[in-house]
Amino acid sequence: MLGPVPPAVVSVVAALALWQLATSVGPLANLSIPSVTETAGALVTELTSAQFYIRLWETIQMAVAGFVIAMGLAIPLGVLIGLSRFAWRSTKFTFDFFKVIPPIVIIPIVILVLGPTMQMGIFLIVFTLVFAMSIQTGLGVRDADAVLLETMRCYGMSTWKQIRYARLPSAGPYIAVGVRLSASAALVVSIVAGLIGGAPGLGKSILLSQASGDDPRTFATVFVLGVIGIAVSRVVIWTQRKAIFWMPT
Amino acid sequence: MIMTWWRRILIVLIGAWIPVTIIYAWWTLSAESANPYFPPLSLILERFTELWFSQEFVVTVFPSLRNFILGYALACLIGIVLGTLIGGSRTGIKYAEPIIDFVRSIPAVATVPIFIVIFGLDIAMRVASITVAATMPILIATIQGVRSADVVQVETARVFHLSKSQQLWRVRLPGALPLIFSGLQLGLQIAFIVTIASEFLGSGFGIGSFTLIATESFLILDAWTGVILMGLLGYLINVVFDIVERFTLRWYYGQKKIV
Amino acid sequence: AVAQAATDIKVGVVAINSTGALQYAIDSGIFRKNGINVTEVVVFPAPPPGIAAVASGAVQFTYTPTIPAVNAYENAGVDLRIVAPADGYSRSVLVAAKTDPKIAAQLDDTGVCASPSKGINRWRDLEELTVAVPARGAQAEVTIVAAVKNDGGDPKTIKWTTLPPGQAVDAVKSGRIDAGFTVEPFVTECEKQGLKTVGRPGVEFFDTETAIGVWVTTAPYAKANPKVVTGFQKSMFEVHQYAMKSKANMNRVLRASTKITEVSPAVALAANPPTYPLYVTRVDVTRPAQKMLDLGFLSKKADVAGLLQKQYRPRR
Amino acid sequence: MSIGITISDVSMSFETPTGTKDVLRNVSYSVTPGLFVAIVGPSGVGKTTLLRILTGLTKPTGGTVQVRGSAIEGPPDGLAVVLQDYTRSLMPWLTVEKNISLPLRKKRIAKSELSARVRESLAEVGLEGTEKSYPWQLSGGMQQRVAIARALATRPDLLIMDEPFASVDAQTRFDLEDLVLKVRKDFGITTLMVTHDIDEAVYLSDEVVVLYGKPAGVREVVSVDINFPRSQIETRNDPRFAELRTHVYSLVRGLSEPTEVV
Amino acid sequence: MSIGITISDVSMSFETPTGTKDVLRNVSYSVTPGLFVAIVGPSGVGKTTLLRILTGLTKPTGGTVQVRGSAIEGPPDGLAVVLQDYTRSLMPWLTVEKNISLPLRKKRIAKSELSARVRESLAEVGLEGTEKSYPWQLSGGMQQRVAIARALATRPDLLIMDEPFASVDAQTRFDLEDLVLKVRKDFGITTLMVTHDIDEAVYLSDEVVVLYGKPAGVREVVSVDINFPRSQIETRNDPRFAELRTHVYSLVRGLSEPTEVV
Ligand SMILES: Nc1ncnc2c1ncn2[C@@H]1O[C@H](COP(=O)(O)OP(=O)(O)OP(=O)(O)O)[C@@H](O)[C@H]1O
Ligand SMILES: Nc1ncnc2c1ncn2[C@@H]1O[C@H](COP(=O)(O)OP(=O)(O)OP(=O)(O)O)[C@@H](O)[C@H]1O
Ligand SMILES: [Mg+2]
Ligand SMILES: [Mg+2]
Repeated sequence: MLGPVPPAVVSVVAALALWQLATSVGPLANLSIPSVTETAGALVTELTSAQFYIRLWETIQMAVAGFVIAMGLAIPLGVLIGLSRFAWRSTKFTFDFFKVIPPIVIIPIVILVLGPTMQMGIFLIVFTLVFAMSIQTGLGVRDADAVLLETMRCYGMSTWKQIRYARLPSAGPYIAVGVRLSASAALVVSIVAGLIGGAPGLGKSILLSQASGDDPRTFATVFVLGVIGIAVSRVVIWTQRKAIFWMPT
Repeated sequence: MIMTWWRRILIVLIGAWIPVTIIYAWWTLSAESANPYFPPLSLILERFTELWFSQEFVVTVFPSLRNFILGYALACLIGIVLGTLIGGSRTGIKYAEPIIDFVRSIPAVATVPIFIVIFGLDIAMRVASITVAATMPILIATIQGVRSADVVQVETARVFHLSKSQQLWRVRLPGALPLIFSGLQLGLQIAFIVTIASEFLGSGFGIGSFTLIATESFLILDAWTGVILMGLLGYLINVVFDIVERFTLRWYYGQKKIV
Repeated sequence: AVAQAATDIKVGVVAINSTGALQYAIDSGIFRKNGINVTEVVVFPAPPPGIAAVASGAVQFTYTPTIPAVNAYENAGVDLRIVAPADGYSRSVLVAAKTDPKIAAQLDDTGVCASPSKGINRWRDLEELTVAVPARGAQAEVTIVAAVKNDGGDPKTIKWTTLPPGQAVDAVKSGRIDAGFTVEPFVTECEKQGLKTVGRPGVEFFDTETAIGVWVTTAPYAKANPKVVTGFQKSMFEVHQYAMKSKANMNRVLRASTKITEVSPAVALAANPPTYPLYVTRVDVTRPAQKMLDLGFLSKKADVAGLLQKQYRPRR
Repeated sequence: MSIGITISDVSMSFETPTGTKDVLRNVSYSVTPGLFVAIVGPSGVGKTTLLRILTGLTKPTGGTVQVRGSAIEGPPDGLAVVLQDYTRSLMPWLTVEKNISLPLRKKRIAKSELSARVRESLAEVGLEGTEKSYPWQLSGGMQQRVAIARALATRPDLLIMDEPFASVDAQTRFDLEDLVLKVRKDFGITTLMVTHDIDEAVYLSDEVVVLYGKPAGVREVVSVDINFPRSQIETRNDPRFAELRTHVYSLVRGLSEPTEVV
Repeated sequence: MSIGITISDVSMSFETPTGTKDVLRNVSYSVTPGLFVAIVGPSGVGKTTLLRILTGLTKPTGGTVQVRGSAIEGPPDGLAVVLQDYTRSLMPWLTVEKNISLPLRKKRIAKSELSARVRESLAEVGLEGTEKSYPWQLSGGMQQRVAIARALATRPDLLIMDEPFASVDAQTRFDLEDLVLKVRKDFGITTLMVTHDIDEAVYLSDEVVVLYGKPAGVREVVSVDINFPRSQIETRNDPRFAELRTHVYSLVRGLSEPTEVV
């Protein structure tokens, strides 16, 4: 017996069909944009090369390290600026200023200091994520239920306990949104670091395939990124469901 | 709360101490710099006044700002409307989420060729890429917010026979607004970044294009002024955003402060 | 050979097949023999980040065409030193190519692709049209401007836009731009798609220069590590000599290039083989600089003499 | 107009990590259209659970509920409710006025009539002049009264209230009780109300349903045979009233055995 | 041990879009240490606002509050509260047990003693066996009792409760009243409690503070001169009890003028 088809599969298949249609008869036909079948061929080639896995591993390392460092900085910082008006106001200008500076713009500067290395990629990821994520966490921390907080204050509970038992759980949905976006942003920035700054990883594959006009290979790599993106989101959502179990749905 | 004049000044002072410290440190550390990539801040500022306190400012900033506003406004609309619709239906979420996650994980550099083919190299392409990128955080925050609506509020709406769409637009959506605004804020950042990045391809207008050309022609001072201008613009855009947010969410802030 | 401790270096490149020489020198032990151990070849998408990397010491040598090197040296004051040639033209062929497009096609792997329906037949037809280059103010733009000017057109009226070479053909085909700068294999692709190659701007631009692409390092590094610089120069000299000696040698070098570019060997061998000069001469630097000044890409007269490091010449 | 409800053999249990928790077992009861029914029982017995089943918000794990003669599928038409968790049932982003008019929107009432009705129902619960306030600017009791005003403003056929007067003072409570009685008389609404105040239950209702036990069942349905209209002073001084309240009280405490009192 | 509170000339007003809303004006009153004080008044008069000022959560716009002889800066040590909005005062992500033990943690109580105390206080409010439940799995009245259990488990010096028995049935209410009296007797806690039930106010307290007016002031402080220990049956049958409750009731309604009843 066939089980029910998971919606994710249905959606992906539908999207692929649309793509194939667009590149065979639709608006993308007769251009260098490859079709699904061409891409699939290139994907098979990629998947059978050791190089691909080395780069994939580099990308994942870079993205994970950047993501973890960024979250490790941003969440405590976000709690701080969410708790203290002084901290919030102090950092407002600085954060708003830095968070809109695109990673691509500062790549030449970062290369200068860190070189075209994995560290550079990690730095770029941290730089891109940390400000926005701090603000996001701060907003979540402010969202804690006032009655709950007042109760805790009445019982003389320490600030730490208020954070641990009221602020963080309430910030849950905010952090979840931030984490989901950050996780895929980390992936994207790690690619950009390779594509523009010469950092290792799958970005280099895209750089090379673009330079040599190997579009199916470009798309195959992009496809892999998309699939990783789905996987990452699944993990984040799953974790979030476990963590926000009390929300009766 | 009535804002007395000294309170206002105090708030400005609090907001200023970190930037002032950074600028001071930068100024002193770079004063003697011989590194061509890190010129003295004094030179950068000199160049900044020269470049941007002129008509050049309008000519350069206007195209960027126009694209940004168009793209972001579209993203807000699409993100909130689509997010509410998707968030309001369990099956909607299941089918839409993989696609959203897939699209989000693709670097714009890879999708731009497709955009160029579809939209050309003019405003349409730029606005489209801004919209697509900035819609994602708004969409996700809206879905999350609409989905985690207060159970009692939704039940109230149900027993009073608000239609499904009323439940969605009048109860779930407003309740989700605080979270949606956080998504809008993230979207704002992304929209601005993509505004800049989209100028790296195509016609030589806008602040991103200016900065890129400067970098590629090794006009390092110009590039630095471009980066500073971006930051300042980003900040100003955020100020406007904050005002809108304060107004829309006054019930929320009132409730948080007082209860 | 005397066993000596090799110095570790990293080298920056862009993904073009002329970097095969570097890779071949690594693989065949030429570097090792000259006391150098290349630990990593870093691929940059364009010369400017490579120059930034060399300026910071993240890599010790990097590939760049002469034009960005002059830009960096003049505009930003990056204290670069051109140590060795990377690719270029043979002078006699260059002269022949000026009149014969067939020869030009074999010499120069860049081209400007345009739609024939737009009535673009020669350089000055580009006036007032939209033309794409990979980066503003860099090699492609400078050379196209020179070509248009030479042809009696006014390059100031051109509307520039930036697109990677790989996307220019599609953009021309779909009518989004009127013409675009591309490199092989897209020049071939351009013609395959029924589009027209207006010309080879490199051939137009360079007259007697023989080195177009060069290897650079920074002055402080060159000063502190004369032995390494000499070793590098010597290695490149040897591999260039080797590559130019025979077709078979060249093919070996091209095969090595696929390690960097990751294209299939068949594709690499099908392309026009690069020309590898042995030295960078003064005119290789001063002429482009002068033209850049004339065309308005530099604001003051360039003093580029200092840019050129003393070249390696084997003792007879 | 008014609605009859038939509850047949309704059971409800919750799955908890420590096992299944049976809350209601085989509850059967028929609500005659137009009657005022009070539901009483110890805290945690299952009153709210039963009400939620009647509003169609929760599906029982066993048994059926019929409203207007057909099985319940969701909140029946013409229903208005006051939930126990009243603070959370008001929308914090809407003013009091807008909160009350929210369920009225779809009824296609003219703008002027709408605001008149909002003002009127606010006045009935003693909250004149709070139209423009937000719920969180009001005291607990005031919020509860807004929830009551919202329910009444819809002119329901079926009114279900879960401890609607828990947070108001004695005087206001008396006023609200009389308001509910008046509304019920004027419009013939079927009314179900959970209350902890047994005097109140007897004072207001035609029948008092006593829930008791774990899992809970209907211990007894006490008919309140005191004539309408009732009055706070006279009715409460009626000896029959005293008799009934004593009886209900002992039922709730689980002291006396259910008996037919009629 | 027990705490005295001096309220001097406290005023409170809120800024609203429609203007300033004066809620309290010149409230002065001294709470003698160890006394049980009930605060009564019509819905929306300002009882919760006054309690919030006493807990140090809100700063009054005028006047001062002294606790243990020094001006209040925030919630005083040894305070325990049951807020009016009890559902929102429990942490939905913690079990009942954890909710109760959270404020105890810092008191360095041994693990075993801790869980014993949690179990004990749950038993006192009649919630044995709910340790592992989450608040949202409990009925309204049960949640309110969890909040009470949490307050009692801390063995406070000062207990402030805002309508703590609003959602429980009559029998449980009596039990809880007696529980509060017992705890107060055993530990000599100063207790302030807002209630709408005037019988309850009189039954429990040494003094009943009646708030009245817009803006509200202390209309009268009624001393309850009935001896402790009190009993649900005897005390409530005491003629003095009837006298007092009638007096307080008419004060709350704004009918009788304040008089010295002692
Ligand atoms: N944040 C606020 N903004 C404006 N007005 C407020 C605010 N909080 C309370 N009030 C007003 O203060 C008055 C007193 O409120 P409070 O909650 O103290 O009443 P209460 O006596 O506890 O009433 P109840 O018995 O109904 O709980 C009310 O009229 C209320 O509208
Ligand atoms: N979601 C749930 N999961 C597990 N148990 C639940 C859930 N909801 C309610 N219960 C249990 O069902 C029983 C009845 O709850 P209900 O709210 O109906 O009581 P109630 O009679 O309204 O009490 P109260 O007068 O205190 O409001 C309680 O024991 C409660 O613990
Ligand atoms: Mg209940
Ligand atoms: Mg109150």
